[in-house]
Amino acid sequence: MTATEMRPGAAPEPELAPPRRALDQNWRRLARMGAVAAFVEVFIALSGMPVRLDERPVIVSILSLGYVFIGAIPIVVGNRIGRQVRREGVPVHKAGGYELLAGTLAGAVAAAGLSVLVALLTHFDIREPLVNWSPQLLDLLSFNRGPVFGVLIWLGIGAVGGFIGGGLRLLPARWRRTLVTMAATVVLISILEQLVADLVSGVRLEPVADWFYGRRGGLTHSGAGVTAAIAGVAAFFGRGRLKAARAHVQSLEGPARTRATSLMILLTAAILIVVPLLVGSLTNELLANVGLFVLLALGLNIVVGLAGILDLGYVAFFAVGSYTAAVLTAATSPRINPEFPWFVALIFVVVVTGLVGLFIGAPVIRMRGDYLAIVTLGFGEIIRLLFLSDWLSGWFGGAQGITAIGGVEIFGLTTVDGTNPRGVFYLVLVFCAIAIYVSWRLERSRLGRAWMAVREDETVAEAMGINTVNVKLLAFVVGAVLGSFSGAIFANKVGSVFPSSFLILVSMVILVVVIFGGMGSIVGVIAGAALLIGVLGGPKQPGLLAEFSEFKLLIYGALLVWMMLARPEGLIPSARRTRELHQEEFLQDAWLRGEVDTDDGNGDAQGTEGRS
Amino acid sequence: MIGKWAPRTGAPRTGVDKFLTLLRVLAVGLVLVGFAAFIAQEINTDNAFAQWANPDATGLSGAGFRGLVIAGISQGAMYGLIALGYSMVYGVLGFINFAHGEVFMMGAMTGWVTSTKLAEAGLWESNFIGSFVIVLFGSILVSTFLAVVMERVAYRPLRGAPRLIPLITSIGVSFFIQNMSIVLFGPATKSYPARPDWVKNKHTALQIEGDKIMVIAAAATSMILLWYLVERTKVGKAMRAVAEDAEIAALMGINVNRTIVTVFAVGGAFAGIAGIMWGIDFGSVIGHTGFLPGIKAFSSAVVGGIGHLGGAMVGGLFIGIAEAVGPLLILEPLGVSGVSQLRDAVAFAMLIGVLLLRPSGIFGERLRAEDRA
Amino acid sequence: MSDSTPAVEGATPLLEMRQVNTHYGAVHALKDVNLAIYAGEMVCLLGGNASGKSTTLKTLLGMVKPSSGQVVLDGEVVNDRSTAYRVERGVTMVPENRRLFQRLSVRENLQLGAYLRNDSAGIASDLEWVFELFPRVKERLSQKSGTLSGGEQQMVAIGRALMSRPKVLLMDEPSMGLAPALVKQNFELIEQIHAAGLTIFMVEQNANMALSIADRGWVLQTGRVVLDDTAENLLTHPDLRASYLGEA
Amino acid sequence: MNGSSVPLLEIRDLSIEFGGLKAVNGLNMEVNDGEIVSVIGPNGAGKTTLFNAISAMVPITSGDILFESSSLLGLDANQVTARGIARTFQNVRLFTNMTILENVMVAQHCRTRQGAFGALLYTRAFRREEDEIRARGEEALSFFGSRLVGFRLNQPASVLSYANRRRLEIARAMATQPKLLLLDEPVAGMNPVESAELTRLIGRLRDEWGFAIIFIEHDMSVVREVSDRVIVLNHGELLTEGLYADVSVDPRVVEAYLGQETIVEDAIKS
Repeated sequence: MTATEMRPGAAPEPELAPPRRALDQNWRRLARMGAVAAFVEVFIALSGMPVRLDERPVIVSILSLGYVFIGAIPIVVGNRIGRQVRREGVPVHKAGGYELLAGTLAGAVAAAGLSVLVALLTHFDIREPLVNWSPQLLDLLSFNRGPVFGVLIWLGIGAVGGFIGGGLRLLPARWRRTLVTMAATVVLISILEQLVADLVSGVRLEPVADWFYGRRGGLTHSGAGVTAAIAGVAAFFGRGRLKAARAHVQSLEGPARTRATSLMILLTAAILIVVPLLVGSLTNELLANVGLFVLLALGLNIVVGLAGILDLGYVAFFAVGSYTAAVLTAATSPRINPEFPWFVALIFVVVVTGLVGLFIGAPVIRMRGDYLAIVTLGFGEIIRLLFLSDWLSGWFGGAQGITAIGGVEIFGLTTVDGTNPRGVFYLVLVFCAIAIYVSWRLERSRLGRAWMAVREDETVAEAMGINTVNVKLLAFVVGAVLGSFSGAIFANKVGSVFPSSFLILVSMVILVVVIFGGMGSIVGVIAGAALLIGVLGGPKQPGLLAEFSEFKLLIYGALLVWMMLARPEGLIPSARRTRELHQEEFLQDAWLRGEVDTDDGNGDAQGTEGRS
Repeated sequence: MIGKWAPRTGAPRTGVDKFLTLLRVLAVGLVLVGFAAFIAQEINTDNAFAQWANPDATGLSGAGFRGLVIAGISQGAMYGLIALGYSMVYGVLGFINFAHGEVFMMGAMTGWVTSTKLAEAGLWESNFIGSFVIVLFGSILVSTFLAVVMERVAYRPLRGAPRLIPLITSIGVSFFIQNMSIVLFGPATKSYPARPDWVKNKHTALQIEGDKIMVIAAAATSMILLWYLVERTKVGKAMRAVAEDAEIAALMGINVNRTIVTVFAVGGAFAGIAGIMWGIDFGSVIGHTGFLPGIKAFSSAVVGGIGHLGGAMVGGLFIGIAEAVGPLLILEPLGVSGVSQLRDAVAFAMLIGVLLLRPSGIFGERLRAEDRA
Repeated sequence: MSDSTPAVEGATPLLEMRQVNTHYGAVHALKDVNLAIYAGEMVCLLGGNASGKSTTLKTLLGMVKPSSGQVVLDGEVVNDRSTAYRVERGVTMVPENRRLFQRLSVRENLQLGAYLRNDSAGIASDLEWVFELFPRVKERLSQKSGTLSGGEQQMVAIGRALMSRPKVLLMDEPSMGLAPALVKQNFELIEQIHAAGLTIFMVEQNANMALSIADRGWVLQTGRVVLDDTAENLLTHPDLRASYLGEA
Repeated sequence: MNGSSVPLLEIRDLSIEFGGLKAVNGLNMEVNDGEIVSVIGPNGAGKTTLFNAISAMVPITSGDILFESSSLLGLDANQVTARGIARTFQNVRLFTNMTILENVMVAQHCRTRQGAFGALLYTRAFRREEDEIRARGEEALSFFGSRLVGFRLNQPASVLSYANRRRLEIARAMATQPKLLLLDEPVAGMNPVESAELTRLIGRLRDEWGFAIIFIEHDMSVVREVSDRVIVLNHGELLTEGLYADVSVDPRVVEAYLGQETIVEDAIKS
């Protein structure tokens, strides 16, 4: 039903035209793509990413993450260049010499950027202002064998990479997928090292982990081989089954469908409950952080994804939640310190955030989308500045914040605080479950439909009897309250709150998470948070790739732009979003299946009668 | 849409409206009481009203006040220069180009590179005017180029996409450029070489610093050039036509893409000028420099009435003066301590206040046909 | 190729579509469309909503690129040429709903029509011609065009198109959403400028009205030309009468 | 006019200005229960502005609009709809990414009560109301025959043909359970076959659903066919009103709006 399913591979393979002649290249396109890729290569090299990531091996002594980045680009370009647009009535050519030649050339041009860089690095020194214009970069790029070797080897690597990329198009789809999956899995398993190793050790299999991963990180040769082999076999034989299983579940109706869904939910819940028991505190800390962001993202998702209100100051509610919890539970709070138990404080958190949400929401909710964005951003900043100010420092401690906040006491059974990340994770998990339930139920209600209508056309929604101000305000407040939960847990987990934890940056990161995952899609938002926060890290929290910390915001920015250009509906989109963003494709899809009305004249009657 | 903004005749409104009316009254009241307290304290710090409002207030000397206003004007002129870019792009494409603040930052960054290089060569001290011209051109070049590339790579493919898509994209672009400058140039603060004395000294009867005079002069010149370009040239007519209806403009034989590129280029050039002014006035730049001024400049564009070029400049001056004077004029007399920390908060509060009282800005918006519908 | 006889035997068409296919993304909007418009003709393209009428116009004007086939303007293949180039070579359009630049004055609207021209003498004389055709426009010159009445706007829209001194004028749904008197007046205007020597290609839903003044016509259905005949024959064609003229 | 003492809708001395331009000027009119009134007039005569004013989408300058004897002034658009006035738009504005069923379900917002808590607790009342909303939605859709129901229910409105979009828009307005229906050029862009069918449906809307209807139309065959009364606007003022037969030969109407030819054509057709 979605555009994804229309992509090649899913649709029945169309009849192929004979391959194009190798020399009939679209030279301008080739030069342009090659040049852009070359520019990207040079940029990546000068950003310092390769040097920094060279310390992180993917496969021991063979490949480091630094090279993965600059080495993957020729392959990607080599593959992209051979892409053909599929359109009704236009022939698709079989891949052949054209793709190989185009790939090789484009790859070579891409990597030639690095060759040029090597030459320049040898002859000029502009370390001021470009901080990464360094001998280390030269050594890395020339493999310590001198500039001439460096210039030539990159041309070679580029050509080979491009050849491989182009060559992938010649392979049957099944083999192509298998190869790509193998490569991707090896990199992924290597990136997930901390998690995997911790998990394996948790089930008392430390020797396996030692055998799998090298002492200073990275997969061992045997580890990489085994991973690749398993991935390959799974991809080669498994994909069809997976698809069939999914199709089967989707074809179920009524109680059977409900049963399948509940089973999936139970299974996921079981995994989420068991995994923290197996892994160590470092990984649990990571999981807890991811959980906090999932909670924030779910809250923002209601505001942005369901009601279509682009709130750039969402961090304000995170901050208000944190500070309210801190003031009410901490003995050290400057002005009032009732030292409520956390759960009692939570009631106040909900009330206070709800009121703040109303207070901020009321003036902004009638504004146009983009004004609203900027004004909410302003409010977010104002709230942080107020917490920071000397004026209110008597209440909130100014820049010193509030420290020594106790943990969350759970009905006298146990106390959850920062020293017990597993407990924090479970606590977050409970609140995430609440947030998911709330989003899921509300979306499928009268209110959810009203949000959808407001998102599509506010004027018409108003004319159809929807009090747009009220329903938008409600979305704003519900989102605010969910965000404040995250804040309240955050305060008692970290044990202290400072204004510097609530920069606008946090809002932006949550927004990226929501959009990357897929606006309006609960699963997407969770996946987005897990991937981005878990792997790259949050605004201040390290992820699995701690080496990335200085580049993560750069990557967030690039990902956001790329996502908007290539896949605006996000990683795991909601069906409706896809529709909104790909209306034409959707129409075409429906048309192919004969579901579109084509009544000009009396066609309509045929259209319906043919079906009913 | 009109019905959302303009009040209909007849009184009863919803709860939200009553609340908004209350907010409006409160906002105006706060400003008035603060102002009254300020005047009371100016007359005599011991009078009862001043004592009630803030016993600790010290009042403000005439010279101090003038200094603040002038600083505000020069700051506002920079906001105004940046705001022109926001306003022009909004007028033509209908979205906030969030990344415009970063174009400004890259202008300042380029200025740092060229000015330090010139200082190393000894030219900065010996021939400041000449060096300044070189630096200015360098920044204009880089900012213009960056703005044009941005349009080509990130925004052109999104023409006709739902409204929020290009806005979100521009947030991504902003993130990217900001951090790009950090990874390329390093995270440290970049200091401009020292300015010659006449730039630091005060001139004329009004006792204005040289750099402030430069900023104000640059802004005024830019405004005149821009007005001429938009109102008097063929390119300007093309811009106005594209702003109103791009499809029909194309039908007239106007090259829409080129016109839009021109809009970005002109906006970028102004941001570059603002960047240099910033660098010379404040003497340093870092990767985050662009963010807050960018947001405030956008606020200025909104306050002035988006799409209205004169409005952008007036809005910039308004925000600049408000954030310079507002804390001492209104907040301190009311008994708020540490007011200078709340500068940014005042700027944003002004934006919110103006939008509450006059949702289409001081001069009213000029939007594309489809936005007005 | 065509049942209907062109106005001039053996002449080359002024504007022509040869086997044109146009896609929007994957949507196939025009399928093997052949059209030929000869100098001095008044021809019309009929079709319901979403039949590909506006796509045809956009393809002719270069606002969308055909994926195959040729668009020929005055003997030259203009597939890869910009809209501006085609306008300069003598084709322009009066858009549906007029779409004047509402904030600009009538004078500026007319000037924009001549945006690509540099011969100020020629522009001035064409301006006089427009005033001659529509004396009402002259009275409104400095008024913002958004404040004009519907009929006056229609005149300015046509005048604006004439200012580029076109050889062939495309009209997109000239009767759409207009009051009956205006529709009538509008078609009179079209006949008037046709009489002044302009070739006109009209896209219409109002088949009765269009065929009453056109020489020839085509009928488009889901992107394909299904009928191609003289106006008289089309008016009496049973399929057309059934589906467009409301007679069973 | 069915002789009931109080008109359903009464417009008193209504004026609307946009920046000094008078779109509607001192207009008086009324519409009774169960009446079908058409509004005609040249472009720019203020017809759509009148609709926008009734449905509270533009601010009015002076005058009053009474619905069931109480004023609509000061109400938001949604409150007007809640009072029982629904409308369609000249250039069809559907929620194109919502399904056809959702389009008619969402229109019942102001007739239903369940809020966030009902949805969260999944109460019995909530489920009952959802079922009712759905049933009423399907009822409105089935008014148009088989076109909008069946397998179409769960398809997005964007796949509909133009004529069906117009139909869905009317169904959506019906779903708000109005007393008065405002249709803005309901047959614009339809071919004669379709518009003849829709004309019959407009009659049935009054007879079977009991709506009073005001519609704007340029197609005189529709106006002639179904309207009880015709109101002619020109330059924002009431030019004349009355039966179609009388209005259509009124020389002022002919001059300002119809044009000589139309009458002749009309005569030939009928």
